[in-house]
Amino acid sequence: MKAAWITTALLALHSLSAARDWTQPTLAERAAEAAGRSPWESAFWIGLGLAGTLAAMTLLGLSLVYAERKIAARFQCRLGPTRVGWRGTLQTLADTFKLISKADLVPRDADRLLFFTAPWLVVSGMLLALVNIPASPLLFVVDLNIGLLFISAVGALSVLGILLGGWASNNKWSLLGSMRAGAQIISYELSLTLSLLVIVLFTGSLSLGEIVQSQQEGWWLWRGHLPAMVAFLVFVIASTAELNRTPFDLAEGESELTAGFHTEYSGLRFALFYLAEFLNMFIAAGLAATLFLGGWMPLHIAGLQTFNRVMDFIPPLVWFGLKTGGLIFVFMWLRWTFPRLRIDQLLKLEWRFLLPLSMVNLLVAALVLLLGVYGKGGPA
Amino acid sequence: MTPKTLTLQDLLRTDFAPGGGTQEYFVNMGPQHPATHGVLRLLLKLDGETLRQVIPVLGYIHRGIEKICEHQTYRQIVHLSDRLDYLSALANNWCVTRVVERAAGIETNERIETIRTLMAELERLQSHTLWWGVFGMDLGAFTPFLHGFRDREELTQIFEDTIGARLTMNYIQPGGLLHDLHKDFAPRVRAWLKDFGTKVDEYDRMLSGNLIAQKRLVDIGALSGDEALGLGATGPVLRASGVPWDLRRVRPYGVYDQLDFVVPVGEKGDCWDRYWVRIEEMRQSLALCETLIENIPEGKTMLVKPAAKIRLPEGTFYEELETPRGIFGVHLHSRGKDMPWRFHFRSPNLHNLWCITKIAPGARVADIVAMLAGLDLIVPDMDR
Amino acid sequence: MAVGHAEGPGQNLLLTRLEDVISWARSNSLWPLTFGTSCCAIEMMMASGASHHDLARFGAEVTRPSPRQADLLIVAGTIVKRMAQPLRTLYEQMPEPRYVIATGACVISGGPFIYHSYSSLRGVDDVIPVDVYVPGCPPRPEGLFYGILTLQRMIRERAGLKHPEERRAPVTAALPEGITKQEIQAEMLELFEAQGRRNVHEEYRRTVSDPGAKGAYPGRGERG
Amino acid sequence: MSDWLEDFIAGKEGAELLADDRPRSLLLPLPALIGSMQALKAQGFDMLNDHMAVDNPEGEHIRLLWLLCSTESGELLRVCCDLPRQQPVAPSLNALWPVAEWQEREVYDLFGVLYSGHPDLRRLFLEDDWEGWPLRKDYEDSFILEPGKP
Repeated sequence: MKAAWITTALLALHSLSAARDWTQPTLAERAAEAAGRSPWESAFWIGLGLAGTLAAMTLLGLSLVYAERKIAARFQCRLGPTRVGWRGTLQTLADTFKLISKADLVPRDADRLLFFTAPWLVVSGMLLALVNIPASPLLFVVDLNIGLLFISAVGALSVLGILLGGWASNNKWSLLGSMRAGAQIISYELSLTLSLLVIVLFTGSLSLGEIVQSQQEGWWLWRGHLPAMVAFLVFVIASTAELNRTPFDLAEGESELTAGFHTEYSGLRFALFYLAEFLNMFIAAGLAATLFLGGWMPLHIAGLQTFNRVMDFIPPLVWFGLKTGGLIFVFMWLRWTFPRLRIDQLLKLEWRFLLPLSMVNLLVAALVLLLGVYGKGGPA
Repeated sequence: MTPKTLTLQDLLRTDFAPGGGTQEYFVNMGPQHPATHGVLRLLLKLDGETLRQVIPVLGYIHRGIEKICEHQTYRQIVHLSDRLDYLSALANNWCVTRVVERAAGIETNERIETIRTLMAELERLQSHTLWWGVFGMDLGAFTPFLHGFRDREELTQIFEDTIGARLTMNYIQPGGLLHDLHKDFAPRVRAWLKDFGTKVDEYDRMLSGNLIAQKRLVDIGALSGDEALGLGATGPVLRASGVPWDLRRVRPYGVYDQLDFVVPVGEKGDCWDRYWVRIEEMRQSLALCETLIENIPEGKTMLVKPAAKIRLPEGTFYEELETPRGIFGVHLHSRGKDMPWRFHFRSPNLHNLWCITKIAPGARVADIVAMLAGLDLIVPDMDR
Repeated sequence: MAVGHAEGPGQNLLLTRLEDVISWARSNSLWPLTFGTSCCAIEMMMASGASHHDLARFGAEVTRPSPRQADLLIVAGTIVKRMAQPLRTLYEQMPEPRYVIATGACVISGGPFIYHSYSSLRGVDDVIPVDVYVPGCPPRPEGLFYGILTLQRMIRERAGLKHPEERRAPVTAALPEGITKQEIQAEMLELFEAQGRRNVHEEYRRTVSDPGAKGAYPGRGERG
Repeated sequence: MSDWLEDFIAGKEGAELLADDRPRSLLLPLPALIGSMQALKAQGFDMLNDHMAVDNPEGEHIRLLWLLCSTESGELLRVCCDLPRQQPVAPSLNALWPVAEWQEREVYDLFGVLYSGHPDLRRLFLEDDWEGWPLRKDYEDSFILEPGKP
């Protein structure tokens, strides 16, 4: 009986992973295709995409916050939440319910319209970026041909939200925090985009689906030689800064600015900021995994046929999860290890070091591309 | 002509900053702010992120201890001294005890003095571990906070074995000690000291060697030796500025005259020097404790009847000693009763606080947090 | 928070369920404000911060520096006249439902500063309403835990949605429902494991297996 | 040890050595205060360790005490000065030791001693509108609770 279950499960897994023709249509394409035949079918696909994204957002938010608290606890020789649910798994759910059911406070002198808009702006930017991330060939809401450009564009919406929130709160600490966040995010956006451009150069496409497929023969991290590695490092540093996480968490800087730009936010709106922070981390990690680590592609090592077969058997979603999870762990590791930079040091790091580095790196990448020395060896 | 008195309102004037043309503004840091470790309130005059002026506003925990002391017997005052600088409660107890013992002419024996010295050194370690943890947290690294507290907790339990209290000790009393040592005291302290030796190195690996931490500390808030003396700074703050002024060495009390230790002295007096001096003091205290725990002589631990009323002769008496934060002094003005006429504490934290008004202008908002952490202030001790 | 009354079994089952869920959520997610004035604050930090006690187990380690995001105000340390106004402001800045735990003798009655002081308040309940009092000078971290567990139970037992302003007389808490002593002991062992404190761990195991052991942890032996 | 201090007060009218030793105490008349302090600082007393006041209602004066410390010789010296209780005005030592600014604010706050030449004479601990000087012996406040009295 047991054996039968295991075989069925393995077969099911295999059928998921056996979707090896990588031209699977995305949900958006299915909807467009269906639109000609029946509007209902089209609506079904659109609804599925929306519901899927929202569900993923909630689930990811809950589990990431839980993971962060547990991981932090382990770094600090503690246990973390243990009481609510099995080993504290329902802790974040309780937090969410509590935050939603808190009283709705708006400071008297706040700019009400902006105060209400800010958290939704942050979340909607994050949501728009999330639909682009290819989690597996089957779980792909939309594959825009300008996917990368779109993600960096809507990612910038969160800056606007933070600036508005800090301004609308009518609190000096909030304002200081949001101004810091503005200066920081706008600066680091430059080297972030430049490091993305390296991969765009290599693949010749802005579509995330195509970028994943271009890595069939090897992850860009290895195939791209030095420029890709440098770009990966710059990407990780710059996205930590974009995420406002330690060592770049100046916008919130608990010990300096009480709670930074969201000092005056409570209840649901604070929960949205909190959610956006964690989902942005997922997006950054997912993007890094997609661009540099082959997305949902399994790990292949040239010459080891049996090994590669076994790797093929693991479903793409698991691969994507593993890679993204690893990067998220790195982000959390950084957060619970490093002290915080000062604002002038932070800007110096970007303008005097990272920006020149990534510019030179882009030129080197172009050179590598011209000479055609990339594309061989390494794990794929 | 009577001198003019001011109120806080008179100071709240902003201006356009010279050169830049931007307007200055005031921000309240505290009384509820995570960086001020309690209820210290700093009024910051800022130009953008640059500090122009710092106005400390005290009194949010002014409990009038000096007034209360005038109505307490000398034994009761010991327990009030716990609640000043609660992280150096034993040192405060000891200082009050010393001034009462000298005024009453009580001589103590070698065992009492050795245990007092040992306890004071252990408490210095305990206080510095807490400082290190909070220091890390102020710089934005949360993990050191928990590691510091982890090591502190162990020592707290050792204290609790003997003293029966975790924080407000009330252990060193006029005439001796409240209790003798617990029978597990020596083995537990030995085990802890052995363990803690590796922990100090861990602290170094975790925070001292961190590039970001060094960038945040080196050359921030430099204070020269003369300035520090003029501002009344004592303890690690003064020693970081290059003045080797340590009462344990200059005017030894307890059994410090029989002990061999180095007084760490900084060079520039910046935040890094203050950090380094304290880390080095931990190592020195560790060595001192290792020596002391092996050399506790036999003898009685209480030389006067605990219930006896202490009546002091008329006069003004003063004693001071070196707590983890600097010189703690006690003025006692007696009129021959069993309660003092006037009792005054010289607070090390109050004097160290004024350094912030000197070193902060021109720095950034983030720097003031590093400076406050480097000065290691305990607010109830300032306000009394 | 005008939610209809749900009285008696069978009536408005959905709302009753919702109330249960929300009380469960509120009781399990008490985020304290980082607020402390003196000695009790250190013991509070020992409880919330120190890995040895780990307030995170109850989901209350998310200390928020901003009152807007906090649910629980732990008044730790003496409150003097000058601090009364800021404290009241802090309390009013917290969104409902908000809870207050008064720790230590000073905030309960004035403690050692009750007589002859011209500035110490004699009990913080002159300024803000208090839900749970935790005595001690300062109370041990375990005492604070007891206070928090008591508060959790109070939240679960009262109809918070119907009457958010209602304050009830304190109730006493034993072990939390559904949790046995063995589970707590196992958790403590795991905690020591996480700290890498073998000696303490072994000592504790000895105590657990043989409660009568001499010099049993933590420091409950007779004085020498 | 004792010689320099006796020489020091020899030329000053009204100055006397007090009986308290450890630290040795010196009583100076108000007019000679600033000059003597300047001389003492020049002699190596580079640290103003503490400043306090003692109320003396029977003598109708408030005694101010300064504690000086020399980091070279390690010597402590207490300097005292009596002020009338009704209108206590003392010169500020702010120019000699910057820390005096705040120590004097504390004494002003608790005893109501005014300092001439002080740049920022505000209350240190209590609110600006507090009435009375709490550490004076005749301070009365209905807020104060005493044991045995309701």
